[in-house]
Amino acid sequence: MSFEPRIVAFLCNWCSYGAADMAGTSRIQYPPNVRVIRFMCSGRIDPNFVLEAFLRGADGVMMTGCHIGDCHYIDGNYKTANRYEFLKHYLDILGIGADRLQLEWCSAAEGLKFAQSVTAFTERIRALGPNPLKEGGK
Amino acid sequence: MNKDVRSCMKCGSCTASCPSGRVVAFRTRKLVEDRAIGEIDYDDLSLWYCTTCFNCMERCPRGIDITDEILKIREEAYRKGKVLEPHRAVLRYIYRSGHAVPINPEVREKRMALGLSELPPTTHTFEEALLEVRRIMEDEGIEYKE
Amino acid sequence: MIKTAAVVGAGVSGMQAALSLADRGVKVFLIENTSSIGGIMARLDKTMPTLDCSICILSPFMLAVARNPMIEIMTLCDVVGAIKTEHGYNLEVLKRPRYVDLEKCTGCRDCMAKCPGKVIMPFEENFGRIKAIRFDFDQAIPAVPYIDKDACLYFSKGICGNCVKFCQKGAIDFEQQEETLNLEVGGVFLATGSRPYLPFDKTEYGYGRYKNVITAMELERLLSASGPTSGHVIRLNDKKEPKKIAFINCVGSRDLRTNRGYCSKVCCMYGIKEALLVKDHDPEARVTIFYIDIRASGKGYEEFYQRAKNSIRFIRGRPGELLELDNGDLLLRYEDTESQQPMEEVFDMVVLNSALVPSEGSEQLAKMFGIPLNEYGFFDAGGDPASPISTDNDKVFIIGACQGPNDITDCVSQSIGAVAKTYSIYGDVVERESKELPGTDKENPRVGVFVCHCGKNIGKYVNMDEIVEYAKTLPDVVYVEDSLFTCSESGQKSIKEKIQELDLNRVVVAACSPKTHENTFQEALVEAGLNPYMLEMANIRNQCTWVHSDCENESTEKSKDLIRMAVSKARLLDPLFEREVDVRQSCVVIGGGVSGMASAVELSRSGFEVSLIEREDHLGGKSYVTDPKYREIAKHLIDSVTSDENIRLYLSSQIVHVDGFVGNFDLTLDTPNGEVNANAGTFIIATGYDFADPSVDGYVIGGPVIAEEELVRMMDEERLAGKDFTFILCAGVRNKAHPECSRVCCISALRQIKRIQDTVPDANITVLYQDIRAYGYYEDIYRQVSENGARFIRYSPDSLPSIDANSKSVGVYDTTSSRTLKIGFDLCILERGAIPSRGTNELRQLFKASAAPTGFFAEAHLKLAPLDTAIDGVFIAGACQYPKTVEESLSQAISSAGRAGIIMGSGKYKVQPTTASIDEAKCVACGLCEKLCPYKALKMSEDGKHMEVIEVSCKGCGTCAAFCPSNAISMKGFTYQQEKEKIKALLRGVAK
Amino acid sequence: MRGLSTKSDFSLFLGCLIPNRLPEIEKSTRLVCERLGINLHDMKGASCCPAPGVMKSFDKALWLKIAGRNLDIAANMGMDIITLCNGCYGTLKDASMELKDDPELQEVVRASLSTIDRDLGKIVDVYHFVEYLYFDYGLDDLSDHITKKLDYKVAAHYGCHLLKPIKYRRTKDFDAPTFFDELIELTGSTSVDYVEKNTCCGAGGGLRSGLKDVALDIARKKVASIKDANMIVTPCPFCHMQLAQVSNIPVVYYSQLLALSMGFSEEEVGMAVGK
Ligand SMILES: Cc1cc2nc3c(=O)[nH]c(=O)nc-3n(C[C@H](O)[C@H](O)[C@H](O)COP(=O)(O)OP(=O)(O)OC[C@H]3O[C@@H](n4cnc5c(N)ncnc54)[C@H](O)[C@@H]3O)c2cc1C
Ligand SMILES: Cc1cc2nc3c(=O)[nH]c(=O)nc-3n(C[C@H](O)[C@H](O)[C@H](O)COP(=O)(O)OP(=O)(O)OC[C@H]3O[C@@H](n4cnc5c(N)ncnc54)[C@H](O)[C@@H]3O)c2cc1C
Ligand code: SF4
Ligand code: SF4
Ligand code: SF4
Ligand code: SF4
Ligand code: SF4
Ligand code: SF4
Ligand code: SF4
Ligand code: SF4
Repeated sequence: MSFEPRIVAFLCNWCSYGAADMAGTSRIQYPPNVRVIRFMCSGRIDPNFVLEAFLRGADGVMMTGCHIGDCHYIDGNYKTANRYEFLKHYLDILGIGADRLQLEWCSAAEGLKFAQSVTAFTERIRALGPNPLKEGGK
Repeated sequence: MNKDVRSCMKCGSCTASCPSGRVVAFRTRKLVEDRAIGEIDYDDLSLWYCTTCFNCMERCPRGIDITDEILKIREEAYRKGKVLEPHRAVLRYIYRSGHAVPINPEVREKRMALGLSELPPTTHTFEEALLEVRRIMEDEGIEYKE
Repeated sequence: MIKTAAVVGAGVSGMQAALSLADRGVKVFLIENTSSIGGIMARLDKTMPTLDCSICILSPFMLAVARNPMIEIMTLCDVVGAIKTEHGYNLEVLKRPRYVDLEKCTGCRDCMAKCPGKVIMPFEENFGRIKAIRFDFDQAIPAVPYIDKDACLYFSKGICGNCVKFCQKGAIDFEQQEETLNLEVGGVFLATGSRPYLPFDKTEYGYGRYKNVITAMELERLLSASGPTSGHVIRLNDKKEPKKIAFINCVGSRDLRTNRGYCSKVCCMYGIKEALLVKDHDPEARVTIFYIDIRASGKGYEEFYQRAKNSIRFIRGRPGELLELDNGDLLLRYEDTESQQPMEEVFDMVVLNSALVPSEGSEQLAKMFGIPLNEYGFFDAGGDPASPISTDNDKVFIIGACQGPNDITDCVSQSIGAVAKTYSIYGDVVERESKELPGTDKENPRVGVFVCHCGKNIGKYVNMDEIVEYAKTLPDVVYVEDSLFTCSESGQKSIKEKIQELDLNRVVVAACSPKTHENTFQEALVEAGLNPYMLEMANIRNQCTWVHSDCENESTEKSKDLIRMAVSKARLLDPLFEREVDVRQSCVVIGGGVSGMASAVELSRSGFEVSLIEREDHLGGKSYVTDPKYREIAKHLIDSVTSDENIRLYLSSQIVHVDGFVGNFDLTLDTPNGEVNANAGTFIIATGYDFADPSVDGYVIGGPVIAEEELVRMMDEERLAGKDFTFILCAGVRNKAHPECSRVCCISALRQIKRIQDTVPDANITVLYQDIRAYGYYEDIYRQVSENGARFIRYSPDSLPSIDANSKSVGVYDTTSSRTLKIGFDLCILERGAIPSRGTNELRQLFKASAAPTGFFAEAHLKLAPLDTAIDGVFIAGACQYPKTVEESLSQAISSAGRAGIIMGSGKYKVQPTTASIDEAKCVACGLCEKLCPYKALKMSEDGKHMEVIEVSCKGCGTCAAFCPSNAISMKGFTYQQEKEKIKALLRGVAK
Repeated sequence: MRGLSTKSDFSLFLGCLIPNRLPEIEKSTRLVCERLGINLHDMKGASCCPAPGVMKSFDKALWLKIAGRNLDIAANMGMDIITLCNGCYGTLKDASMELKDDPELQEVVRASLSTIDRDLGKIVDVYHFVEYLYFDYGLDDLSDHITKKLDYKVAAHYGCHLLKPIKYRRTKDFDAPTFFDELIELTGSTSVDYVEKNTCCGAGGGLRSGLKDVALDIARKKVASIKDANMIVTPCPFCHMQLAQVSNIPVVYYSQLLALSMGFSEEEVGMAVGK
């Protein structure tokens, strides 16, 4: 069987979850590999959640939020952006690879952008192959 | 309804409804527009392509009595002496006989074969009636004595 | 003073008005003459321009009405008499029998299954027959069928009685009689809407004669999953899917031959919407729309139209006639006005975008309440743009589409405004007691899972049985149910019953988005005695079936995963409790144009303190560019504002800082006298628009080339000279830089043209346009000025007119005659479009409010919350949302004042309970979180040993929790444990 | 349906084409009217209506005056007019209505008629024969006279001026009228549908007289859409001639069809002669 990546996406309630809903209302198709977990703000994305996902075998993780300047909570997404840099670094150290983490800004009107990002990311992970931790775990 | 031709909104219902436009390059809407901007070409044969079916007029959403307007344009053309020869001939027939289509020997026979009078009880039968018709036409300034 | 109101007509307008009145503590009788509330919107498939599922967004709304204790729904009722009293009205209401007992019936439909009586369905008449005992549509409320006496065999022949036999609840009651009820009400709100016209008298299109000619309303029903064909578009004669479909615009509108000179305003757009939906159902289908002007007359509509051009063929030409061919195909005759050729083309199906006409009974109501009807038979508000819903009768208001065709957005914002106008009738707001939220047993989770088919939206794309069976295997799940529409009254009823019957204490709804439906289901939980936060939703529609419609297996697997995740979190849910904060009774209005001033005056009249902030040194905004009539209104408003003690005016001032939250905002103003600090309970933003720059289209203002305001000034000052005037529309907009339509400039141009024609009798006026967007009654002005001789020339955006100011002429390619014309002028008037007011972006960021792609302020929901921003307590009014006429601006301004008034009037605002909380034992008092919190919602305890949360300030973003090094912060509703459990559930079995 | 009218005496306006080209129409109409108890009285000295397509196009005043003269003949007889031709109907009906609506026009016409010692009299009503049969005589009364059920398949052609302008016509639905079909079906025949049923024959407006080829092209397009019919039935001699010229199946005037169903022979109604 071909490799079907498992992707976890953390979405903020206001913009990116809206975008994902919008992709739905616009019936924009994207690969079914992603599973969404909703938070109120991208600032809530605890690094532990990201690591937890990778440790449990996720092949890729997406973090998404409102565009910079549009955060519903003023600047939560700046913090997310900082954390993203830190996490990428950390994932490289762990041998998981920074490429498996992706940060995207999507406004609630950007259903198409959301779908395109998911599609592109899924393809990227497909190309990268399974999470090395999972392989090692076997 | 008789709204001014200038109220045309160029919707095209008239041209779309026209039986003539389907067989010749006659465009009702163009005639309306030309009329609205006062640029009628009286030499253009288009004037005479209308069958007066009234479709355009009954359908114009802006309430323009298009067919009536076309008749007015024709009248103007006629006043300018621009008229088709066969139409002039019809006038001549009416002047001469009171009928646009006068009787001929063949039909006289047919009438009799059917048991009808040889001539219909019209201007064909009554000479003074024909004179009345001529008088009316002459009063209008039309004489087709030849 | 009688604190009761009658709202007549229960469409979206009537429902919104009823809810707003109820919010103010007024008891409402919602009188509807059909068997269900909902109106037209309940019968639509999707709504433009967002393509939201109409019933999905309306359903929660209908339920809110049904659930509101202050609203009494009276279906199958007609107002038959009205006597004006000192306090309002005594109404006589005739209640027709339903023949089914509202209390006993469970809506199970057993009766319907066995009913042999059949009848043709209105709107669905071409598509089969329906039962004598029935619902008018699936999501009807009350969710109780009614018996159509004319079709019922018991009533006509005295036989049958199947329904009685099969109803297990004994709910059928043939003995019900007509009743006359008397109501004493303080005010009457007419919201009787409009009716889609059945175009039998447009005989050239053969409606009623040709099988495959249907109206847009009928197509809407065909497209709808709950319609007569379950969402299949088919032809009546052979049940085949039509592959080639034509839509004809303006059927019965803009048509003096049917005595309807007005434009129905919504049909251009609903036509495009339906065309896109047809393409969505069948990408092979080829769709053509025949139009005269595309009237994209609402927010986002122009963009919607432009997008549609990619897949829909648009032909400018109103077809002349349709002929039916032997196989049911239709020969359409039209002129393509852009090539001037008469054409014939065969289509499989033709859809008539027919007019909206006055509801039946309007005349009687008008007579009863002494309200004039306009020449087309709609209620006439009397033309005072300052109070667009008021009538001469101070106890009667008219709202929504009963004034004339309107889209949902406009209907809703008008209906909200109804409340603002009622202070004279009802006085101050009554405080409603807030309900205690029930608590819930934290131990022993018992989870109920409710999986929704959403008609076919979910059900068609997954293996529902497999999902249901799977859900049963999840831990602590004691009950699983699937239903066609979980949010329908019957769906919710079932949730409530099961909670009580099976003692459920956690509920998972696998359906659509929590963003739209969480509230709905939370309320169902509360009614069943459960804490509302014991709900978790799995979004298997928007984020699964809708986006993976071509892979049933994967969608099914994903749905199972999403449900497993939801159940895992649900098991750990805690009950949460709402709190209330006090609200300051003051509002800050930003922008002193007509909108801002109208809001301010309205609020002041209702007894609130208002601060009005204007960055210029004078009030009035753009009203100077418009008609004298509107300037009068502006002048009047300026007088009211400046003489009103309740209104504090800050001219030449701007907001530089905003802090706080609904009920308690703090702000800093930059004024000529230095910085001023103030506070407010609510905000209304009314900052208007700016003019687009016409030079992007190559037009240069100068010499004989002027902008419209200069023309207005010239006319005011009586120095208009010359005879030849050329108007160029869409200057600076509807181009790459600003693709949107400014919506008001066509109308404005028409008004100015009329004024010129009235004053310069021999004026030659030429108008260069793309589409004339004279929607609604503005079509009358369009017709008048063209009949008076204004010449309209349609140019293409691909070939803009070129102005030669020196020779005073403009060259233009006329698309409807394929001629290039050169037109001389004395004055060339540029109709500049509107773009967002400068500074909009900064203001937006100050409030953290979001923008539409065009840069105008975005509303919380385009259809149902058009006046709200995403920020609690901050509202928008007027042209800062999108270009509006003065009338529309005023209408919205009054409505926004109403919205703000509701919050302030009750003096209390509910705070969402999903805040941070701190485990004092774990906190090491590092202080990191305090620095990070954007709302300053954390402070160190007195003893300096741990952090504390200021709950009213906390917005629940969770930033602090994500950073706390000792995991001491827990987010209510999104705890670490809950989310981690979700991740675990998601990846269960993956690592191994 | 019972008829509205108790009138049974009419002045018969023959026009030009019927007496001078298609006398079989005159003959058959006289036959059926006699049987139906409709007394037709000759309008002695009547002229061309005058031809609307030509005269109305050029000189509306003259058109009205000559029409006014014809109306006066009927007024002197004290009887409303029945016409057998859509063109005559178009002229006399529209002229009478316009004159009734407009006193000034009346004056102009009266002044002109005074030079030939005529007036306008009391302006009479104008009926088309088939319209009279349907709306006034009534299908029920008419059916009492039908003795022979025909079973032709008929392509009905109404013609434009029987239906339009609608402000002067009794049926407002000019796109899908049914009265003529009902009259046809009364004879036992079936009125078959065809795509261009409601399309103009192309003859009117002087097009046939002026630009015959174009006119015939329009007629061809129309006739080509007729399938499954063994005759075309018309209420107008002008459409009649036009269609006959391009049709492979016989074109019959309504009176002829009606006469056959009343038991008259083909010879009597001139169908043999017409062939
Ligand atoms: C085919 C179609 C598609 C549309 N699509 C869209 C769209 O996509 N987006 C959009 O924004 N708008 C759309 N519209 C317009 C939209 O439907 C209306 O703007 C909106 O529904 C009007 O709401 P309303 O409450 O004012 O009136 P209605 O929905 O008409 O409600 C009026 C209610 O009053 C009741 N009533 C009438 N008379 C009486 C009486 N005498 N006594 C008691 N009750 C009475 C009626 O039964 C009805 O329930 C569409 C309209 C049509 C026809
Ligand atoms: C070309 C054109 C012609 C028009 N003609 C007509 C017409 O004929 N009929 C008609 O009905 N409507 C017409 N309109 C629309 C009409 O002008 C508007 O509906 C109306 O002016 C909108 O009022 P408003 O109060 O929302 O906005 P505005 O009138 O724009 O007022 C906004 C106010 O807010 C102030 N402001 C902006 N930003 C800030 C800030 N940050 N802080 C403080 N103050 C701020 C501005 O200075 C201004 O005073 C036309 C519009 C256009 C574009
Ligand atoms: S139908 Fe009327 S409005 Fe339309 S193009 Fe023709 S004349 Fe103009
Ligand atoms: S009346 Fe003349 S122009 Fe109008 S549709 Fe008929 S033929 Fe064409
Ligand atoms: S009694 Fe009437 S409503 Fe009941 S089942 Fe029979 S037909 Fe239907
Ligand atoms: S122009 Fe007006 S009436 Fe015509 S379809 Fe568009 S909205 Fe409807
Ligand atoms: S998914 Fe279910 S709950 Fe959601 S809108 Fe559709 S029917 Fe209602
Ligand atoms: S002039 Fe204004 S309202 Fe008219 S189409 Fe152009 S942008 Fe839209
Ligand atoms: S959740 Fe956000 S708003 Fe609340 S205290 Fe934490 S950081 Fe501040
Ligand atoms: S970050 Fe955590 S440990 Fe530090 S003060 Fe805040 S709650 Fe306490």
